[in-house]
Amino acid sequence: MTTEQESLAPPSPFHGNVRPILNEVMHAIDRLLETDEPTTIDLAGLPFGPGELEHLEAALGTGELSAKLDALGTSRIRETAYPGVWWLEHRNAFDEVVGRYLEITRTPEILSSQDADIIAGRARLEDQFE
Amino acid sequence: MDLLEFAKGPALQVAAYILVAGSIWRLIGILLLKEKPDYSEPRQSAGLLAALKVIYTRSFTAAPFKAATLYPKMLAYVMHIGLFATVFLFVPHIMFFEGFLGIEWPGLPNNIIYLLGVAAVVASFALLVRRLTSPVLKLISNFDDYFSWFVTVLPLITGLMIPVRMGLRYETILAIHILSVALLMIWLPFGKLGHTFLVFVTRGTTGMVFERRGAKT
Amino acid sequence: MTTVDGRHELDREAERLAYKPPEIRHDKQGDMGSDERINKAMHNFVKNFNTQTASYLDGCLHCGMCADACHFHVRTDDPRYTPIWKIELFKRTYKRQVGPFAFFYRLLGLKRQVTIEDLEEWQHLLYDSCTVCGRCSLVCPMGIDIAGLVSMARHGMFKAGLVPHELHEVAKKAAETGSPLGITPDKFEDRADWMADEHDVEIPMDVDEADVLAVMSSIEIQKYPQSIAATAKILNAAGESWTFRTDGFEATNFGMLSGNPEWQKAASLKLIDAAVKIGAKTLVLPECGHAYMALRWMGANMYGKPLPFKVMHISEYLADALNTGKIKVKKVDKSITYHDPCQVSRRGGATQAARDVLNHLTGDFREMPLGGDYNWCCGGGGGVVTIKRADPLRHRVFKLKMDQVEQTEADELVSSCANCRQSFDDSQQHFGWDYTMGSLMEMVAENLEEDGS
Amino acid sequence: MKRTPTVGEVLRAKGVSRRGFLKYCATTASILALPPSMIPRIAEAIENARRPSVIWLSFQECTGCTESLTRSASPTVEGLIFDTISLDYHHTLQAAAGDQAEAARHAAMVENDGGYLVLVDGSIPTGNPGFSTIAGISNVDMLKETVAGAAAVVAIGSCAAFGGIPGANPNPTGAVSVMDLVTDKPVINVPGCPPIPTVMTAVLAHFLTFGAIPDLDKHGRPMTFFGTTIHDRCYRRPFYEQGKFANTFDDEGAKAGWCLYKLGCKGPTTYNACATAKWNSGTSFPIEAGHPCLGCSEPNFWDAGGFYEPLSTGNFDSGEKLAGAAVAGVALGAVAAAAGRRRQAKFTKEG
Repeated sequence: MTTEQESLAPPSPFHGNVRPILNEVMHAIDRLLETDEPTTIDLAGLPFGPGELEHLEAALGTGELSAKLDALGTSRIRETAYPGVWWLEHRNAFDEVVGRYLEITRTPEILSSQDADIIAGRARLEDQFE
Repeated sequence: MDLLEFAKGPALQVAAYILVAGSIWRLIGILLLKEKPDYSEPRQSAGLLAALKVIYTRSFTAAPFKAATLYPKMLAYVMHIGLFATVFLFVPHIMFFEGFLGIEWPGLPNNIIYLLGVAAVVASFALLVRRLTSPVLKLISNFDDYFSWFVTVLPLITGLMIPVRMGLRYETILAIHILSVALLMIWLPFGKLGHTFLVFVTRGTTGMVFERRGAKT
Repeated sequence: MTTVDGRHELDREAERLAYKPPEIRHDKQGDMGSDERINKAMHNFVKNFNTQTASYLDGCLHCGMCADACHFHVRTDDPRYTPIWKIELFKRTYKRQVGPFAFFYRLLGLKRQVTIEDLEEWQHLLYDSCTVCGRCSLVCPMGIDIAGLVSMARHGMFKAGLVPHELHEVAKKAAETGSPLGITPDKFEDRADWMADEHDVEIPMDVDEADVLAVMSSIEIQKYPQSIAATAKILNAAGESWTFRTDGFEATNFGMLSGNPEWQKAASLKLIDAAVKIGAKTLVLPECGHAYMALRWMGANMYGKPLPFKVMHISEYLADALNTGKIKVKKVDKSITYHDPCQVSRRGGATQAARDVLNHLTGDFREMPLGGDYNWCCGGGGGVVTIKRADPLRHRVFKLKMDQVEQTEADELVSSCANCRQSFDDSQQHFGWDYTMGSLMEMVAENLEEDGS
Repeated sequence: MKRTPTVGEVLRAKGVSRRGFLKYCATTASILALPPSMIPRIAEAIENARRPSVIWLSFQECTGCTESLTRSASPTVEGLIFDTISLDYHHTLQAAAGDQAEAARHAAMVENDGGYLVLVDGSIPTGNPGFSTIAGISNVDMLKETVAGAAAVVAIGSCAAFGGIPGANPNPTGAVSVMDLVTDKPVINVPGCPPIPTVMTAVLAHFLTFGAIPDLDKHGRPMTFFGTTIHDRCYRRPFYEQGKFANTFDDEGAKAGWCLYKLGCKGPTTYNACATAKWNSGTSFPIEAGHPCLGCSEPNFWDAGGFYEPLSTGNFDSGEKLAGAAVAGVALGAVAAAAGRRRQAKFTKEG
């Protein structure tokens, strides 16, 4: 089924919804450079046909940095071949994808350590001295 | 019953009855009037073939009149071709016809239909402007002309609103579209839109009478 | 029927043969009240509605394109001259009285009753500004024969006593004396004798049995009497067994033009009876357009059965005689253009005949732009030429014709219709125009090769 | 009345980090179809929200809705929402039975009077109260009693929202929907057969996050999920516009994944989020699997024409009535012509 459909899909990376999304990414990069404003695109809200998401992922490629987050299931945060364009994929404990985002930013917020966690961590560290 | 069900069901059905009954009523009402025989010696035989010939040839303007009638004729062509295409070559419409005719035929891509539909609407408005501004048309026009224009353009516009939506819900606008078509079907037999079928009678008659004389048709 | 009588005398000075302009116009005949006139008009409109007319009257789209074909509208831009508007009252009566939805039209009052003011206004539209030339019938995208409807609408106008003064007088005289110009059988015989002497040609009159019955129009007898001689020359040269008849010589049909079916029928039957009486195989109509429509296409229907003889327009006869070699003509060394009489060419179907004749006569036949079936009318057909008050309009319309003729730059202008010819003569005088309308038949007669047969 | 812990407290107690919480908020925003820029507000709201009490009533239903909701095994992010609500009564899921179960329901009603949510799946028979009872109480009575002190009612699934299969023609039990019976409380309809699990949880998340019911359409459905049609968001839409249609289920068009309009797809008139939210953990949705949309989230979808009839098919009777109309036309025409002729004859006589 899938192989059949893939063979029918046009080879262009600009297939279906991929083209307008890449266009939006380009505009988001401009915004980031000009006004420092980050953009998040929620891929869950977009209608994808079979194989289109894979086309998008392939079209964006893989960049220098990737990270894995373990909180309520794993999350993968990966810079694409286009610096400043990040691919975020949240999974639940059952390893099902619960969210996919494209973030156009210098560093995705979720990579930063959060104050609440820092404070909790420091408390744990302090406990070590007792 | 919601509006769409009403439109697709009783409204369309009653409209179809009126369309069929009204059209036949008008045709029979004309055809059963007295018919006087023509005893003159024909110059040439002219039967059904002559009728068919003129039904075809009058679709085109004779060369001497082309310049004078170019503008309204072009608009009329665009309007009629647009109407024909939107009614009979739009795939959902073909599905509709197939629903009760049992046969289907190839359609055109929707984008082309939309284009032709928009062109038909534009042409219709241009024709209306002409009717409202030309001294000749202002004089000879009556309620029928304006109402027939309205009921013809309405389904075109409501149909074109379906892909655009204009803030209305699909089934609402679809229902309005179908109701506007029902209105067209109800009015068609009675006003000048009857030319849909009368054109064959008038052109055919002239074809037979004048071909018989060997005169210009 | 009429309140005017005996005040009409021939205007022998005018370029067209007609009566002198009436001092007081009587464009209403009879002493009917308005309601009676309305009823008469309506009743006699209604008689005409049959399947053909009904489909026409039901089929109009109000597209207005007929206006672009009508010389009266083209030259004046007056929207009232839109052909379909001219039959508005006729159409309205149809919808109210006979159409498939007449019941509702009456019940709901959808079509206004015709008023006397309407009828008076439409007299101008149905008579003064329509020559029944049928150009509009060719442009109509629905194929409606508007000109035919105008002729029928005139029936109602006539019965309502609403015919323009002069046209009514002419028609009445035709009904009473057998000729619109009051030419009695004796007078016709006199003029034929005169022409026989003048042109040294044998003119058979009142022969009991003949193959061909030739007839004339009063316009020719009175104004172009040489036509009588020309007709005789040609028929003699062709070796026909032929005759004129004093009991059936008048080809014009003013009953038809004015809108009185009874008079139309009487005039046609006179010719038919004469032809039947002598056992004619062919009736040759003179150079007259409406005579062709009246007898060739409507005669049998007046007779109530097919005619036992052929009806030919003189141009058709000439074409046939020349093509078969019955007669021969010398070529004239002149360029010639031809004005098509509407009722013979466009509406009669004999367009080609005149061209055949002209190609025998000259090597330089010049078709007018829009010549043939789309020809502009002379402006005087359908009885219009008789109506004095229509003169300014008719002259205005004639401009189109002048342009058309002038563009050919031909040496000679001919036609095959005496009515067109007098209309041309009159307009020529009005404008001081160079072209004089000639007769196709006379041109053939003048150039016959005597020993060629 | 004991103080219920806030959601933030619950999550922290479970050892969820702030990063995890942000991830949870991002997912909630995604579920609610809110823009990512709303995440900080959501985070703040959820942090301080208190667990609402939820009573789930099941009437004439097939348990498909519950199956759909529980399809995603716990602990999932959606599952967390159920950790953050207090599901006090659900006779399929709860351990208690009989009197104990009913006692739990009454306790929750008393304790959270005016503040609890009632979720209903299944339609309610009105023909005879004996058609469906729980613990000897008829469905109508239980609904009325339970709803009396509720903040809002959520009708889960097409049966509860619109009557569904039990309410389809000929409707032997006289089944009606929740909104037919509950007129004095806000009713949120989450139709579908079954509804999309994330949509169900999103409605709860919205209530939880904003303490109010979401914007509803004319059928009482949250606009966020039922605001656009399947057709509007369908990845096969371009084929519709190009006029490329599957004519049968096994032709080339079907294999190429062309539009299913001709095979009866109700996508254009169906408002639901299937095309984007998708099913089975985002795997696909019916059209992606090659089957036309049945329109299950629309009122009376069982009775709204055949599943495989194209949408634009008119609901015509047989041709017999049309033939009758034609005969009537002939008769009317003949009468009209006869009347016309009679008038002509009369006028001819009168001259």
